Amino acid sequence: MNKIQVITSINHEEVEFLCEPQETLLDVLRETLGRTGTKEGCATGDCGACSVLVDDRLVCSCLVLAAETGGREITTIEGIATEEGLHPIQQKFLDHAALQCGICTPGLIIATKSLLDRHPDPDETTIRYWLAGNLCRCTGYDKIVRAVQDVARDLAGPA
Amino acid sequence: MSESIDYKLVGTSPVRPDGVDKVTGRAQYGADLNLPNQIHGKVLRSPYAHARIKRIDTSRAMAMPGVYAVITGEDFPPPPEHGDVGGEAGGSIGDLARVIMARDKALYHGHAVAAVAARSLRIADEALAAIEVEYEVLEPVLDLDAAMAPGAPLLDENCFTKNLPEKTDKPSNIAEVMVLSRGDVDQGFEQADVIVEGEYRIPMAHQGYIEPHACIANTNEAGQSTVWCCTQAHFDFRAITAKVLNMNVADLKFIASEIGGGFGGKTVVYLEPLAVLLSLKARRPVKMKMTREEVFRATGPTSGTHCKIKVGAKKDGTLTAATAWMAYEAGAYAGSPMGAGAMTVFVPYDLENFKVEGYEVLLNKPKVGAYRAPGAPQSMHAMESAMDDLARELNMDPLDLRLKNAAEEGTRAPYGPKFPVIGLKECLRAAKAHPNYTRALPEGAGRGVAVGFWFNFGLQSSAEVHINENGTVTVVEGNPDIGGSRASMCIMAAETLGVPYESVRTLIGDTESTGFSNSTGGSRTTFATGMAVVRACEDIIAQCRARAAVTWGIDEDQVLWVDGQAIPASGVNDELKPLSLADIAENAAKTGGPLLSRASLTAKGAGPSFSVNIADLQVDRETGKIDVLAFTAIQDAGRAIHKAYVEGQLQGGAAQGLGWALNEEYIYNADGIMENAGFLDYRMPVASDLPMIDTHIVEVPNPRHPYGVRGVGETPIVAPLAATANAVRDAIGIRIHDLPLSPPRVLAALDAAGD
Amino acid sequence: MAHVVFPGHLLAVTDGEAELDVPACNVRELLAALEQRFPDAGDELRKSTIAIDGLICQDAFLETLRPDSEVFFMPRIAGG
Amino acid sequence: MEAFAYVAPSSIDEAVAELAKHAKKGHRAQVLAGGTDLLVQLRGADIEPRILVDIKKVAETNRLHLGKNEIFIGAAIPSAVLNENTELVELLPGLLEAADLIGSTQIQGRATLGGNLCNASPAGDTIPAMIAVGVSCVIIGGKGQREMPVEKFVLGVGRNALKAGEFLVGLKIPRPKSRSADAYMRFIPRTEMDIAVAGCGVSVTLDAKGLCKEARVAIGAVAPTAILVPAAARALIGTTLDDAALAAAAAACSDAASPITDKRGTIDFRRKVVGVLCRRATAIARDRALARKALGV
Repeated sequence: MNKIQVITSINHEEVEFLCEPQETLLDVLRETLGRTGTKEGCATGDCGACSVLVDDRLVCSCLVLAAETGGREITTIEGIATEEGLHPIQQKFLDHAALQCGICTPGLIIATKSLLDRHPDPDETTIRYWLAGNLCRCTGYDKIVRAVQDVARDLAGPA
Repeated sequence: MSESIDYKLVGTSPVRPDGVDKVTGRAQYGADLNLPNQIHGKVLRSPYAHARIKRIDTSRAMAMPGVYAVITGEDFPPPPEHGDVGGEAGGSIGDLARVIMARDKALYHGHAVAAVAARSLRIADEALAAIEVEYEVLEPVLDLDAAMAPGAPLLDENCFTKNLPEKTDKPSNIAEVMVLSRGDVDQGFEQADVIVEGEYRIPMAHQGYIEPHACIANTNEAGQSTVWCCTQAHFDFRAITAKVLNMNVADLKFIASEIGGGFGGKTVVYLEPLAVLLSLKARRPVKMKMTREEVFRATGPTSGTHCKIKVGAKKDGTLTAATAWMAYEAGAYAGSPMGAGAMTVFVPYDLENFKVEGYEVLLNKPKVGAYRAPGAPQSMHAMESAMDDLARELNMDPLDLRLKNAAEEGTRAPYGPKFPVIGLKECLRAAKAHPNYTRALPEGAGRGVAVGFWFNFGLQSSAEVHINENGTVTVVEGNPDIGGSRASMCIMAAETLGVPYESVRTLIGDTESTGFSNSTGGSRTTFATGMAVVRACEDIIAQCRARAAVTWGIDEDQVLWVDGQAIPASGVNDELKPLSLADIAENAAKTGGPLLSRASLTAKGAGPSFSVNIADLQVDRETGKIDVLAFTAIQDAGRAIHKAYVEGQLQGGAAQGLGWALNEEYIYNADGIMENAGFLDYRMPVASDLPMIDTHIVEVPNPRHPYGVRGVGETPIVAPLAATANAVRDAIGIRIHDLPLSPPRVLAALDAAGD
Repeated sequence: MAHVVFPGHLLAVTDGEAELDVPACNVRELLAALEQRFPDAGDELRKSTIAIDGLICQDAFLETLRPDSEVFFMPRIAGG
Repeated sequence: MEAFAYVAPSSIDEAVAELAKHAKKGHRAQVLAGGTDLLVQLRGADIEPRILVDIKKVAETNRLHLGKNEIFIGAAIPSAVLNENTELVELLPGLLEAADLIGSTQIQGRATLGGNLCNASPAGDTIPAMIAVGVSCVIIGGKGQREMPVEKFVLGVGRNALKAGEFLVGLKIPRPKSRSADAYMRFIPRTEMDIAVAGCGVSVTLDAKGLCKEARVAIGAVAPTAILVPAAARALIGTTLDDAALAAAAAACSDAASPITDKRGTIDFRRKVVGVLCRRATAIARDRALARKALGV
């Protein structure tokens, strides 16, 4: 097997790995690099559990070849919190009980970050359509949407 | 009814103790563990829905470099002849053994016929392709009518219908019949002023948990195996794996990973015995995970059904008689929720005359598994639709019609016993009083209501409570946390002990490190395991009072436990300074050693839980597409321990019920191959499909639980089916009997009505 | 003396008897008495969920029965 | 060919050379742009090894140019990037709506117009929208560059006009004339994440009085390929795009459809709904064109 060497950056840290040409970024994150915070729900781009940011663009890591990621900046769920603690999105998901089983949560948090980076003050419809690619089977989305609204309110600061 | 009690923590919504790991990606789910030297297992699945397996040749696969083990049905001990699957999933262990690995017949497309373990997934796939299977393809039986018809091809020549009045020696695809009746229905219908009838069909539907099944088994040369897996029931998984492989339970250790959803679907064993056996042969850890497609094709969805309902009532709305005929798809092997369907169909109502006839039918589809309130959504969809039709005929408010006939404490349930304290009328009144019930609808929109129900369960639970040396509390129990149950356990422990929520942590023990518990299912965890936790905490309090008594040198009965500390009974020994849990723990070495307690029980008296749902929706008359405008879930929780997670259960169940009502279904082609085995075409609701889901928690406490818990997980999925169908009826004036209410079906109904 | 009621699906193993009174102080005694009377029924009865005076028990055995207790045998129920 | 390989040429010449090399050897080479269809195929139905030629590093496939007379959209530009270009969205709202409908936000970040077109699914959302606005495909191969209209490019289910060694570099679109506008609508059972059960792209140009002087109507998911429906256009031209004209165009679309019954919809349903979509999309295109007319653009 002709393995390909890739040097990329994951959560602002240079990472080097070998991959097969048809391996996906999800495969490499989970199996080669042990970053299992990114989840696999379908491997066909239909559930969003494997959402990551590639150069700040929201994508399903199951639909990105690992070989394509050389020189890119990849953000995974493991890179969302900082030394100061949880990211506000993570905290609001907890405060609002916006997760039950939690398997979709990493993908939803990444997707929410991408949403708020682009639309800091989204209305409910914008939130729901932005997150439509992230399936959650436990919550009915209600508390997730409320958590996102609450983060947005906080980011907007006191009126 | 019950006096209001001021709890400090019960009914609040603190952050769950396992939360940070779940929002940072640290929490380990079924597929997240990798072991040194591990290899990968994959399953070869039948390409036919019905076929005799004539020969399997694994020699080419076994000879491939990188392949460590290949197994087929021949590598398993004969399926056990006796015994049922305990508690949850239903069916016999022998049949489950055949689901895990087909023996002489493949009974559905996707049925496991062989498995391999190899160095990489790619090699495993190549090895699967190298296994030669010779099939004799048989005609598949794919729907209830065909399966029940005389002369239908038989799935099992040794299946003789159970519970017939006369024993039969003619094999049949009808595995079981069941009749429930009371009174005289003919006479009851004679007394009726109005009679409505309907015939309803619902296709098979899947739980749709986002995490595919996954496990890793590490079996040593002595045949001892450690299995890590995502499961709702690691103790039950251990038991089944032991029976299917004829192993000693003591040689199996099951560790429950975090679990990415189950809804009943992860009470059933599929991969674990394969992984244990492959690992034994390969002498390496074997990891197995299903693809999403395998989850759809080869795990246990819930029954497709066919129900016929007839209900009669007097002009004032009093029900006089009702009959139901229902057939439930069991899939390839017996064991379906038909019994629960039959028991729940008329359960909300005080009915003097009724008859329910139920059939459980084998066909060439996967063996059904448990899915949230198994059996009830289908049968209650039929009855609650008929009740809506009846209310229209009688020109009565649909909630008033239900209130008029609603069961209450002392009403005889259709399944026999009298109801204990229940909250159906409270839910109906709450619905009537809810602003969402009277809010004006947009032009052309419709509103529907329906009632839901589940028995709720008890079963066995164990719990231990350890007091750490600084007075913090560790609760250990054996129920995988699927939706925040650790937080509920912490609340109940902290409330009972009188300590802050933050000082309690709850762990889920593996099968070697804590006592037996049945599954996280049937809405039993907060009820039964919670009861064990409370009892163990009460034992800790008793111990603390004894420790305080010896510390102070006074009698134990002179010590009270108030707000998390031992205090002397009032009036005497007032000079003694209260001893907190931390004080007692710190001094434990001198007063008898570490503080720990445990409780184990078979919980009785789970409280039945009723719900009422209100659905508002709009129908696009040109395309048949339904837009859900508002949804209100009202349910009797007994007592909500963690309020937000109770609301979450109501909202999640509503979303699943709406999905089932609107678009979800197993679509089969003529060969018995599911055509939509993926999230693209098995259309579960996405965020933009749903509105906010309003909840209203009714609390009629269950006297059998220390905090009044009934259990809340099952009931929420029941009412949305009929509430949606009734709202469509309201919006377009047409009763559509079958689900899902997908756009082509709705548009066809509109066209047929000449719209 | 408990009043015992069998649902329709059990009548095949109870010789068609739907209701009867059985002298028993607890479920263990009740099951033993029923098994003696209906030798084919033992397995089915022991697998059943039992409701005693409205209280549903999945694994009933030691529960005490009052002289006027009502005992219903129900199919075992699955749960999600 | 024994194994997979991945190459990412950085120029058109390199890409052409790469494709030519494999074509000559008879090896299977497949062009990778967004990969949202290709990677799913690699996991499922089509697992045979091949050479994956990633064209995203070729500058021309990423070029977006809004010229005076012509717009060029590189074949590898993700839909999300296109939709962030407000000028483009204003010029071709229908085409961009179609691009915006392909999958989730995640898919948007990868999926390209070029990929949607080359994948040649009967239900590809952007194809009817492209036909409606008269898109030409810019194809490059060993023998140089050629162009052809989209409606000729798609040959059948999953089949396109690319020859071995060729790839799609980009799309050329005539800049919409004054008082013109386009619209695209599709039908799916949910609000997102589904494949179109029927789709309709429309573009109209009004004259100074507000009469429709040019129109193109294309429908998708109701035939083996997306098709242009000249009869629908004829029903619109010369009218004020009033209800009667819209109804006539809708009927023409229903007539032109030759759908199948499958897991996503029935023949009857698709035939009816494609007419409804035509009517609704035409009304949107008309209103947009009227708004432009009012603004004098």
